[in-house]
Amino acid sequence: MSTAQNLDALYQEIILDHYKNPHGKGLREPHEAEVHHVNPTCGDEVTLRVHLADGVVEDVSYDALGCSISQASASVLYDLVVGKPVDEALAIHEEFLALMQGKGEGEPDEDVLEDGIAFAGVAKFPARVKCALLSWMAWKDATLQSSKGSST
Amino acid sequence: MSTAQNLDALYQEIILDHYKNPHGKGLREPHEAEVHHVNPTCGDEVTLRVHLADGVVEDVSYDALGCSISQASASVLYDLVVGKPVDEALAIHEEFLALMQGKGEGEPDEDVLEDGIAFAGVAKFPARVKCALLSWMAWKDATLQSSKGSST
Amino acid sequence: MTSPELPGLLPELEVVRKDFPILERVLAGGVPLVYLDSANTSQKPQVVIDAMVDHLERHNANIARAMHQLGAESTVAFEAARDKVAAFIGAPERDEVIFTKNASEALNLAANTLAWAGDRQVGPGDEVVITEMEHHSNIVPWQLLTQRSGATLRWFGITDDGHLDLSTIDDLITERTKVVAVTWVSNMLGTINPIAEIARRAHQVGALVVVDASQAAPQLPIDLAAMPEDERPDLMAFTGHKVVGPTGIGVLWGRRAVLDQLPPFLGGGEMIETVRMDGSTYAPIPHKFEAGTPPIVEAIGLGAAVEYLGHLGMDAVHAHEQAITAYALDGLATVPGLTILGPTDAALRGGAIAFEIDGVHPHDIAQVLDSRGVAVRAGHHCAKPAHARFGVQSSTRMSSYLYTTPAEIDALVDGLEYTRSYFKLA
Amino acid sequence: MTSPELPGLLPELEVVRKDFPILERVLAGGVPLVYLDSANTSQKPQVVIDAMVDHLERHNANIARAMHQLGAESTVAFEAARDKVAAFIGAPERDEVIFTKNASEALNLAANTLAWAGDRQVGPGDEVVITEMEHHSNIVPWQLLTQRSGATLRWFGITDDGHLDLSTIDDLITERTKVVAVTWVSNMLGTINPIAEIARRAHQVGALVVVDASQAAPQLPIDLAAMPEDERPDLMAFTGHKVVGPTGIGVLWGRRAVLDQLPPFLGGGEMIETVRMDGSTYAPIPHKFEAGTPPIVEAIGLGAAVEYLGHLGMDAVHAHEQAITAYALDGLATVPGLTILGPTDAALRGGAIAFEIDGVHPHDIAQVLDSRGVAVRAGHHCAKPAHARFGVQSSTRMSSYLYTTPAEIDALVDGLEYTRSYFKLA
Ligand SMILES: Cc1ncc(COP(=O)(O)O)c(C=O)c1O
Ligand SMILES: Cc1ncc(COP(=O)(O)O)c(C=O)c1O
Repeated sequence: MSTAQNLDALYQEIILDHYKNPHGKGLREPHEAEVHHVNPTCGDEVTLRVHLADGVVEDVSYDALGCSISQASASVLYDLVVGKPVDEALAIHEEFLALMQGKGEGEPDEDVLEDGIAFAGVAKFPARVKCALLSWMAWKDATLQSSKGSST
Repeated sequence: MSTAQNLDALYQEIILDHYKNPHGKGLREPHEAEVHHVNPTCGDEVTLRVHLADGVVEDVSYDALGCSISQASASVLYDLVVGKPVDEALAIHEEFLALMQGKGEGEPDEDVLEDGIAFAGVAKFPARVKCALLSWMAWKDATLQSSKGSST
Repeated sequence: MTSPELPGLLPELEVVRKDFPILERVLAGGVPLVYLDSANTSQKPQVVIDAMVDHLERHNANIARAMHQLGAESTVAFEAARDKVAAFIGAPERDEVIFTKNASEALNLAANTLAWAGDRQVGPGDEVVITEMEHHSNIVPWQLLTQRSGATLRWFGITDDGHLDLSTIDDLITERTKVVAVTWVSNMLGTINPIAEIARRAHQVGALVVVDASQAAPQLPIDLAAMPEDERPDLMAFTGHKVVGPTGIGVLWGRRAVLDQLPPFLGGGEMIETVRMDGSTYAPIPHKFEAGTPPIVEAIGLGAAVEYLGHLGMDAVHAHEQAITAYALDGLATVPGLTILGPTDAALRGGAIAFEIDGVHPHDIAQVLDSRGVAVRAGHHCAKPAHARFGVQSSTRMSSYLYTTPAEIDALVDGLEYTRSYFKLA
Repeated sequence: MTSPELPGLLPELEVVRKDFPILERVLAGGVPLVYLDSANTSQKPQVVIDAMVDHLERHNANIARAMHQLGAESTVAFEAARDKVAAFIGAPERDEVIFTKNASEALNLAANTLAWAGDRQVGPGDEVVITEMEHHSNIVPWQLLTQRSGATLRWFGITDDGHLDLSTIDDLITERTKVVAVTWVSNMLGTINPIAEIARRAHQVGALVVVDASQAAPQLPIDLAAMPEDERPDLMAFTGHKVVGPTGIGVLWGRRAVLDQLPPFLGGGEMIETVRMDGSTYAPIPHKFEAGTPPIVEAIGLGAAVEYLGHLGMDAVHAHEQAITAYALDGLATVPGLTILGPTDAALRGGAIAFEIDGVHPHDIAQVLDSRGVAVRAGHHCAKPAHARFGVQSSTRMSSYLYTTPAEIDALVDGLEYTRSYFKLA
């Protein structure tokens, strides 16, 4: 349900800030895996690369076309996972996923999700959950691909 | 609409008599054309032959599987067209068709249709009109085929 | 109508009947409706009609694509219907439920996609096995597939007492067999087929098992997830209008792995991932097979329908059907000159009972019954080969459902007596 | 809402609006619904809903096959719906009207049957011509056909101002062309295409002309019989839910001679003449292409829908659409940073208007509008190639219909101003 109040819950300042000034945007070398994900409903797209080294997420670089929610979420993803051990990053991913799928009932843990807690309002808009998850799904896909790549 | 009264209008004695004792039934030689028609809804079938000579319907012979209406109508067809000039027989066909498609409003001409007027009640039962017309349509088809055949 | 006390009848049958507005219908000449044509299409409870009306009057919007409130409501209702259908058949995964327009489209979807390049493509030398007791909708698609692909069509015959002749199974199902398509319950003979046994054999040779559940879904509790995997169909079809739902909606359930292997059927709308002029990629199931705007209000109606059946309990519905069928078989046995086509043990059959009466054509029987308000079907019931097997062209068929009372069966039997006297049979 | 006096508006617009129950809907936060997503799906007048309810509550039965009173009533109602649809499009023959489940199925029916043996079969060396502004439902079927048959797919491009680029027509439509498939009105750009001119050229080379009338049928008066034969499409598709009818029903109209040449599409049910295990023969049109139980209650709803449009008069509906569209184009032009994709002359276009606003993504625009009750569509509207042509991935689209008021357009324009300020655009 979309009213003026929860419009503000959706478009929190933090989200709009990330949207205007996305962190980590652009495609960079080196990378072990690159994926391209699409939201078939609206056409939003992300191309995303990961660079892992010694079990740590060294870099996540991306080029994204999409709405404020999907752009801001890629920026927050970058902040949250770069520099973290892969295991820890995957745990953050789980936490973010749970928040998004909680229909707005979830209690986000600010220590884990930092700016990501601003997305709590998005969970109340089923049509927008996919926007918030686009880059996160791409990141997980790329991470699994590159972990597989490195273990062979 | 089917009530006890118009059930009797449908199943007139004449129709039931023709049904029990069909005239002209069986496939005979000679014939110039043979056709096979099916009512796809119920599966009723007729195989029908015509023998024309000098522009006259010399014989109509048939083998039919079907309900009382379709059987009786083949029998009445036999009575009405055999021995008649083809043109006249086709005119009778027109008259019968008009009666059947008149939704029960038509005024049948007994001089032309003889026992065929008993089918006036059938026209009130849209689902049964096809039954009454099965052999008549087959006859017209066969007659046109054999006229074509003879003119070449 | 007062009903004799039969064990197995639905509790509070008269209350259940009140759910179905059409059962109050009075026909020409003031006679009440006795609807015994439910295998053809079932009647609809008020709750199904109301769910559709509420959607059309308050929530109507296109789905998936629309982001506004009506669009969100419509999408949620449509996908909730998928969940309800998945629960109704015990689908292992809800995304394995594909909405089609009817059972026929579901079966054609299977047969049509098997013709095109893909892991399961059927070609020359391959064989497709069906049975002589199928509905045309489970015959013609396979004829088209085999004719068009150069494969061979083979089939199980029927025994004199109306069962599948399984004596030929090892001859019919071989390593050449790519597909075995069989009806769970026959719409003409009423026979319940041993689909578990057939599926086991078919799976041994790696064949795809397609089950037509059009007559099974209305009557039998179905729990796909609970079936042993080798006995579970790979694809299963049924139709909305026979399970107290609306027309315009059917279901193809398929094992994910199989659906993933099949190429797309119809193209367009939301079945895509991306479209460029020089080529497209496709969405995952279920959307891959749902081209264009789906039957939205129909899916919502079907959801309400299977929920309604769930509240009654499919075990209770099945017990009711069996009680009525046994009562009907007994009643019909009292009519002189009447022969039943198909099994005569109610425990082994569904609720469709086709019969002949010596000396009266099925059309004429149906017509006389109709003048007394009794609605049955006369003809080949879209099962010409099964009729041909018994040397008949057509038959009369009565078919009951959860709202049928023993008194309605009495009305049928009385009507048949009357028919005999009307046509002056000794 | 009080409406400015615009010439061309439907007389008694407020009374007409009362026919549509959903227009009374109040959304979250107590805001009234402003429905501007009619190109996606139209809303339904009470008379359509009532026709469906009356059928389900009083006349429901399967058609054709059932000989009892309900069956006869249902069959008459279904076939009367075909007559009404035939009258709506001026079909030369009522039997040329085929009921499908939506426009997508109708277009796929055409593309799919052209793949199989028959007088019109498409094969290697043959060419199929479409356009860059098609809906996915008129692209993907032809991609599948050409990929599967070894034929070549070619297409018209789009000019900068949103028209078809016909300068390449003689290069595109040649003696190799077997099919030309084109939309009458674009669902994204709004463009009305010169289908008469394209049909003339296509017919000169003997190609089949397929017209997607999904957006034309709701808005333009169509009289097929009145068209010169060389300008008349051979096949034409549209969809029920966009002409104030229900979902689950679409229409393929086809010239009898062409439909007779096409092999069957889906098999089963009443599309047969006779079925034997070793082969079947098929019924004449329309039944040949209507496998299985058709969408009966949906056809009846569609019949009521086109009758409703007929009572309003399609000329009046078209004039209303043009008046509203012109008013909307003017209003949108006042919004800073707003660019319209497609023609900007209301006389040359349909009522769907796609646009961009510099600095705000279409999703975000639609979201803010939704919070004010204004329902528009954001995304690619199933026309990715047309978006790609203009270098965008998605757009916002408003689309009006016969019940749209100028005040609703004002609400949209106000909402867009608010959106700009919400996202702090200068
Ligand atoms: C131009 C056009 N063609 C085809 C379609 C497909 O219609 P449907 O989704 O009802 O099959 C649509 C609407 O979605 C359309 O706008
Ligand atoms: C056994 C069986 N299969 C398939 C069908 C086809 O169902 P529909 O006509 O809804 O496609 C029917 C009913 O007509 C049936 O009884």
